[in-house]
Amino acid sequence: MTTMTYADAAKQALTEEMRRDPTIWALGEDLGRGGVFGQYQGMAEEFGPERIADTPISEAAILGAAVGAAMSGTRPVVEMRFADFALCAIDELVNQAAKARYMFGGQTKVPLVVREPMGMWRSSAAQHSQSLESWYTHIPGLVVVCPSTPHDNFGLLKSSIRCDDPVVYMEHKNLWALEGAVPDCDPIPLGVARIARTGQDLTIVSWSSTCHEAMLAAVTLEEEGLEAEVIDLRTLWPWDKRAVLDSVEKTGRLLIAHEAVQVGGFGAEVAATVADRAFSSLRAPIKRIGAPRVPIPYAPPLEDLLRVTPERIAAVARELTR
Amino acid sequence: MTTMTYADAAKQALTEEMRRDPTIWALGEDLGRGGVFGQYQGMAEEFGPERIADTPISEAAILGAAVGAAMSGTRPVVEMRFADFALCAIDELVNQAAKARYMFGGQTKVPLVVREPMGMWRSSAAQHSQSLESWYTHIPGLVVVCPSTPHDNFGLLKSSIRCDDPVVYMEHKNLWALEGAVPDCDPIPLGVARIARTGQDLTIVSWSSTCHEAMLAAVTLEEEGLEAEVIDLRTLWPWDKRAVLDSVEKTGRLLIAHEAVQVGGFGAEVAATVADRAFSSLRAPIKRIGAPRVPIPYAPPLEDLLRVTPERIAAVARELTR
Amino acid sequence: MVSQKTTNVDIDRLLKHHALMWRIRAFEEAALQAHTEKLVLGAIHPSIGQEAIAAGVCLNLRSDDLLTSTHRGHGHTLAKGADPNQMMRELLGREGGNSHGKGGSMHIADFSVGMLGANGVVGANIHITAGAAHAIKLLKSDRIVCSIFGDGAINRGPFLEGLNWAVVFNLPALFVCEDNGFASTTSTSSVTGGKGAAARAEALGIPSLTVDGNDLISIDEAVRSVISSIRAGNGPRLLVAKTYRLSGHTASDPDTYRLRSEVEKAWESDPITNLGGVLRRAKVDTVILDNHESNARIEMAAVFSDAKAASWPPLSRAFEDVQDIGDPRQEAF
Amino acid sequence: MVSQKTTNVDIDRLLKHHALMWRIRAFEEAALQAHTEKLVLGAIHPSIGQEAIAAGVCLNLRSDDLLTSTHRGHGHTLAKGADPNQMMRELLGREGGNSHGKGGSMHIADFSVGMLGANGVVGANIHITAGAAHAIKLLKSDRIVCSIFGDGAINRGPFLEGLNWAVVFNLPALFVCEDNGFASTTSTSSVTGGKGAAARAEALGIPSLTVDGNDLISIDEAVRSVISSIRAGNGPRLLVAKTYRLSGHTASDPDTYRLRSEVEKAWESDPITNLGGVLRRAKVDTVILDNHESNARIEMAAVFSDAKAASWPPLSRAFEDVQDIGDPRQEAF
Ligand SMILES: Cc1ncc(C[n+]2csc(CCOP(=O)(O)OP(=O)(O)O)c2C)c(N)n1
Ligand SMILES: Cc1ncc(C[n+]2csc(CCOP(=O)(O)OP(=O)(O)O)c2C)c(N)n1
Ligand SMILES: [Mg+2]
Ligand SMILES: [Mg+2]
Repeated sequence: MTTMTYADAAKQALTEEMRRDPTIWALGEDLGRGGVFGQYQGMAEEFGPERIADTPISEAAILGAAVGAAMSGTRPVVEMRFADFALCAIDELVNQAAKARYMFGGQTKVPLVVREPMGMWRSSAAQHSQSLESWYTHIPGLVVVCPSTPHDNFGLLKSSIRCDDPVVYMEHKNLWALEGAVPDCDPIPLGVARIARTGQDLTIVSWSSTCHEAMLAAVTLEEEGLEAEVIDLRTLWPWDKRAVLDSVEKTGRLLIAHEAVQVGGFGAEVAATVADRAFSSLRAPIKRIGAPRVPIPYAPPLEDLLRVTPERIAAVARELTR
Repeated sequence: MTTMTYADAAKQALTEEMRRDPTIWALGEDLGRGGVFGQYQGMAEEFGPERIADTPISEAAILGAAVGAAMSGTRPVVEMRFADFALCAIDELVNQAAKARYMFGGQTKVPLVVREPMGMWRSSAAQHSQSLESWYTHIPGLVVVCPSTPHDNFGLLKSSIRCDDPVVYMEHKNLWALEGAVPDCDPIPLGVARIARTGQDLTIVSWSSTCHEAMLAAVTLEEEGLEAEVIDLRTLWPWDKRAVLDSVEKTGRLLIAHEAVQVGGFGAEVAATVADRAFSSLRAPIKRIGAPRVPIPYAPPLEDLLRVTPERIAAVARELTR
Repeated sequence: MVSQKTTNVDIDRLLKHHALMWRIRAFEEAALQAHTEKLVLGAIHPSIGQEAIAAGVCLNLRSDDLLTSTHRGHGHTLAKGADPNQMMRELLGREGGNSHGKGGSMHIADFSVGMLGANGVVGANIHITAGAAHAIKLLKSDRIVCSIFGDGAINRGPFLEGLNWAVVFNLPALFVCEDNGFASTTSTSSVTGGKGAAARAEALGIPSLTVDGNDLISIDEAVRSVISSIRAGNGPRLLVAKTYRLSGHTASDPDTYRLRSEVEKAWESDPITNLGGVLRRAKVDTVILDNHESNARIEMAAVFSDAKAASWPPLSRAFEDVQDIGDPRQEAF
Repeated sequence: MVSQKTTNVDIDRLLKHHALMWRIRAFEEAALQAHTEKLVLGAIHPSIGQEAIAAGVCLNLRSDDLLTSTHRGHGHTLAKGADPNQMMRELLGREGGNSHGKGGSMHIADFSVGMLGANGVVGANIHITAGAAHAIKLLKSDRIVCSIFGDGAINRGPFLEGLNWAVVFNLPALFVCEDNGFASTTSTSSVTGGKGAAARAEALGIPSLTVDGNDLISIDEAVRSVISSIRAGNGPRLLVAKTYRLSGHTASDPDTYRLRSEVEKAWESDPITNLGGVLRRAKVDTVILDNHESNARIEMAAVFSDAKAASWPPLSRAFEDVQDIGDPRQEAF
């Protein structure tokens, strides 16, 4: 058990995995000098430039080459720098990585991890702030992971690296410096939610950075006598339907909070699933809180307006339980 | 009023608009010889190679150039050939076209139409069959249109061309040859659903090709004494919430059917919205029918297994109304 | 453009090529027939007229070398050693196909012979090639990876990004551009700036060689020398093979964008006829050459019958091989 | 590498350049100061050391010519004629910024002077340039479009696709590569195959010219001649300007990947000092030159104060200018 940052937890996980398995390698821009967020700091010194590979600014080639390398006996960990830049490599991710195993009838697998740092990060504006996790949940073949704590970033990255499927691994940029306990633990299984807090009165489902807002909201609500159950999905595909359905069967009320644009966000999938499978347990409308359908603005006050805050979550929770 | 195919209706609309406004031009691969589905047949003869422009196989440049051209006094109509190939141009569509107006504080607009022929088309396999309309609904700045009839393909394409926003215009490949009446009509407004059939017992929401399956299901259900209201959304952003909510308030039952993968599909957004805003009217769980989370296989019997058929729709409708 | 260099060539080697080219031709004809009979409903892109490239390139690859291809990949796959029975079953979407009928023509692949797949996205195989070569280098193997693509593909980003990648990491990759002058209905010269693939590759630091793609002997020699350089660790190479697509772009292409006279003229440089002529002039018994043709046709007729008779894949196949975690057999929705 | 060519040059013209370069320098320093004071919280990419390119290129553009830029776009925007007050307000996210504070540094744009935007995606402006030039051609205007990008951008697909596009359609486009040797912390020579931008453009059929990017006189001359060719309808051109980024990649870059001595040495070729030297040798009164510096600093100090004092954009701005159809002011969810 050690305390470390979210960034270091990932570095620790990757380092341990690379020591264990010589076929694992990381590739991306500026990794040799530690990566833009320092997530690879010192790794080139330990593993050398072949396994911590500096690439040209060629997102499409980075991801496309990773597909070929994953089909040929290695396990690439791809760094996309900002999730937004992965949009330069969508054919490679969606038409190639995700489909190769199926199109080729199981003749190959594509064991790669694509790290896509996501989300708002002060004044990064429209092309450096997006949360597009719901896109990947829609693509057969992809696994989608959104860790919210240092512990999860350690354990889920390990599982993602060991997974034989292409995994879209989305770390939230605002969490890099978050400190937390990381027990000496086994990999954390993909697809299992974390019940961050139990409660009887309503269920709040969230993931990534927004979990922390949900937890803050839950504290406020508790002071008002409302017990919220907070579920951190951690993995969006596969997602832990059982945990959510069980919770809603208990509380009868569901609120889903995420940073991404609400329209077409993964909250819709959670809501739709519950509106089908736990309909009879529902005692109130299902509520979602996400960003308005607006690109992320640069100016801090405008940016803040789009955020999902503990206050917004608590307000909707109150409405739900009224 | 004339009878024409879905493909010809679009050609007619584009032709009329190009005659009206000399700043409109179309660009894409093989357009000079009519386009791969014949949707541009004869147009190069009328408008010349400058306005029906043959391009290199450079999807990213096609879309990216259209952004620059749209910001500089012309109205490009971009042909992507297959929606799947637009995945080679996602940065251009999502980071550039959709965001330019906002990032630049309204200094510019990006009036372009991206035609993305979508959906299953016999044995086209995983890279030529996708329905990714839900992705675009999640992106602020984009308008998303999915016409299902020749009439709509005529009127909605006209409106899309006249629209000052980037429009993702998704024609279904299986509908090219569909014939139907096209009245001499004004453009059809974007964002207004078509009530394809009225009914009291349940609401079926759909769009694109699947509307036709829904209508067939409704005929079967009628024979069994069930009156389904079938709503063709036509535009997915903005979508006609009022039409759907009104219908569900009347019927109390909602089924959403679409060809796309169900997980993360736009059906989830419709379901989630109704589970919030029409909760008290609901008399049954909300049901969705979409494709399983599986790439599209090539072999006909496997491909058929993934389809949303009238039988599947009718079966779920029966279940809902039991 | 027929090669006259018959000195120093190994007749047995040429016979092998000749037989293989006929097998590819006969396979493509059977595939076209399957399309006519509506046994293949999706797109088929025949490589008729381009067989010398498939043969000349792939017969120089070791069986553990790797290969990626395009939409027009039947010939390459067969030449790399795939079983035509499995291939034809794949084209017909049947059980016993390389990919259980789940990929079809545009995704033909046989990993057991190092054929990592055709691709439905023009140019996408270039990156995959770079990555496979990267893996090979990391694993310190002496294999090489070959990527075949068309002249239309050189206008997509991967041509720059993937070739640059191969140079930067000094990878064992052989890039082959099948320059047939067309991309679907469009003459590539009308949409290609500069002098084409070779000049672009040179500018990226990749030595390149242009050969007559209808002259098996030239290709064979060029590929052999280029591969030995690549295998020696000298980094990537590009080969541009000038050729002509004698069939339509797809099986259903009315081919109205080319003059009939142009196509007829091109038949005079049919690569199989070319090589046959060389062999005849080298006094090879005509019966042997004719047998190549007839054996190939017999073989592929049997292949076609076998595929026709094969059953559909069981429906459960639809849900297999998607992924391990989040497997649709557990949760499809 | 200081140009000695002072004959035939128009001193007034050089003075204009000199003043502009100082204004850019002073603007960048104010922007860095704003970052230090935490008035700018996002990334800032200063162009210190590269001012000769901005000036030499943009002063040769007509005010109705168009320009696109990269993440490092302040200098280009200012040189194209944008108002520094509006720009600084934009950097500080204030009302009165060019984009009402919604874009910030990486999206700096002033359409009123033909500056169509910086871009947060490396290379993305190349396609936009090709398209703007395409529109200009369709509209039969005699304007031209200039695209400035870095040496890192030439490894992305748009360099190939966009430049090829410009050749194929014979467009009035000037591509300018600011070759400062680095892409963030990475030396571009380590990730670039072949001889770089000029060779690649030539291979695509675009004549190119390489100049010392720290020598304003060379750039000015090169750009002038190249633009007249482009405006005459001769198609696109590439200019490669060799330079050095004297500041860090961003305002918060510790810049540990370059030797201090290397950076210090590079300061000796500071383009402003270079041009100042030329002018001094041409007997221009030193006071005039010094005034350029002090005036620029005074101007930008005022610009900075103005921006600091400016109010935030009203919150309603967040919902404006997204789209007409499906406007979030009507439906945001
Ligand atoms: C990215 C992409 N764009 C367009 C297509 C449609 N398409 C399939 S084959 C083809 C022509 C390819 O030409 P070339 O690369 O020369 O290969 P050839 O067909 O001549 O063998 C096109 C445009 C595609 N498959 N992928
Ligand atoms: C597609 C993409 N990949 C990565 C980045 C991150 N990034 C921002 S600037 C930069 C370096 C660019 O180098 P260069 O093009 O030489 O321009 P310079 O910074 O030297 O002016 C990188 C990698 C990005 N913005 N876009
Ligand atoms: Mg070709
Ligand atoms: Mg640079």
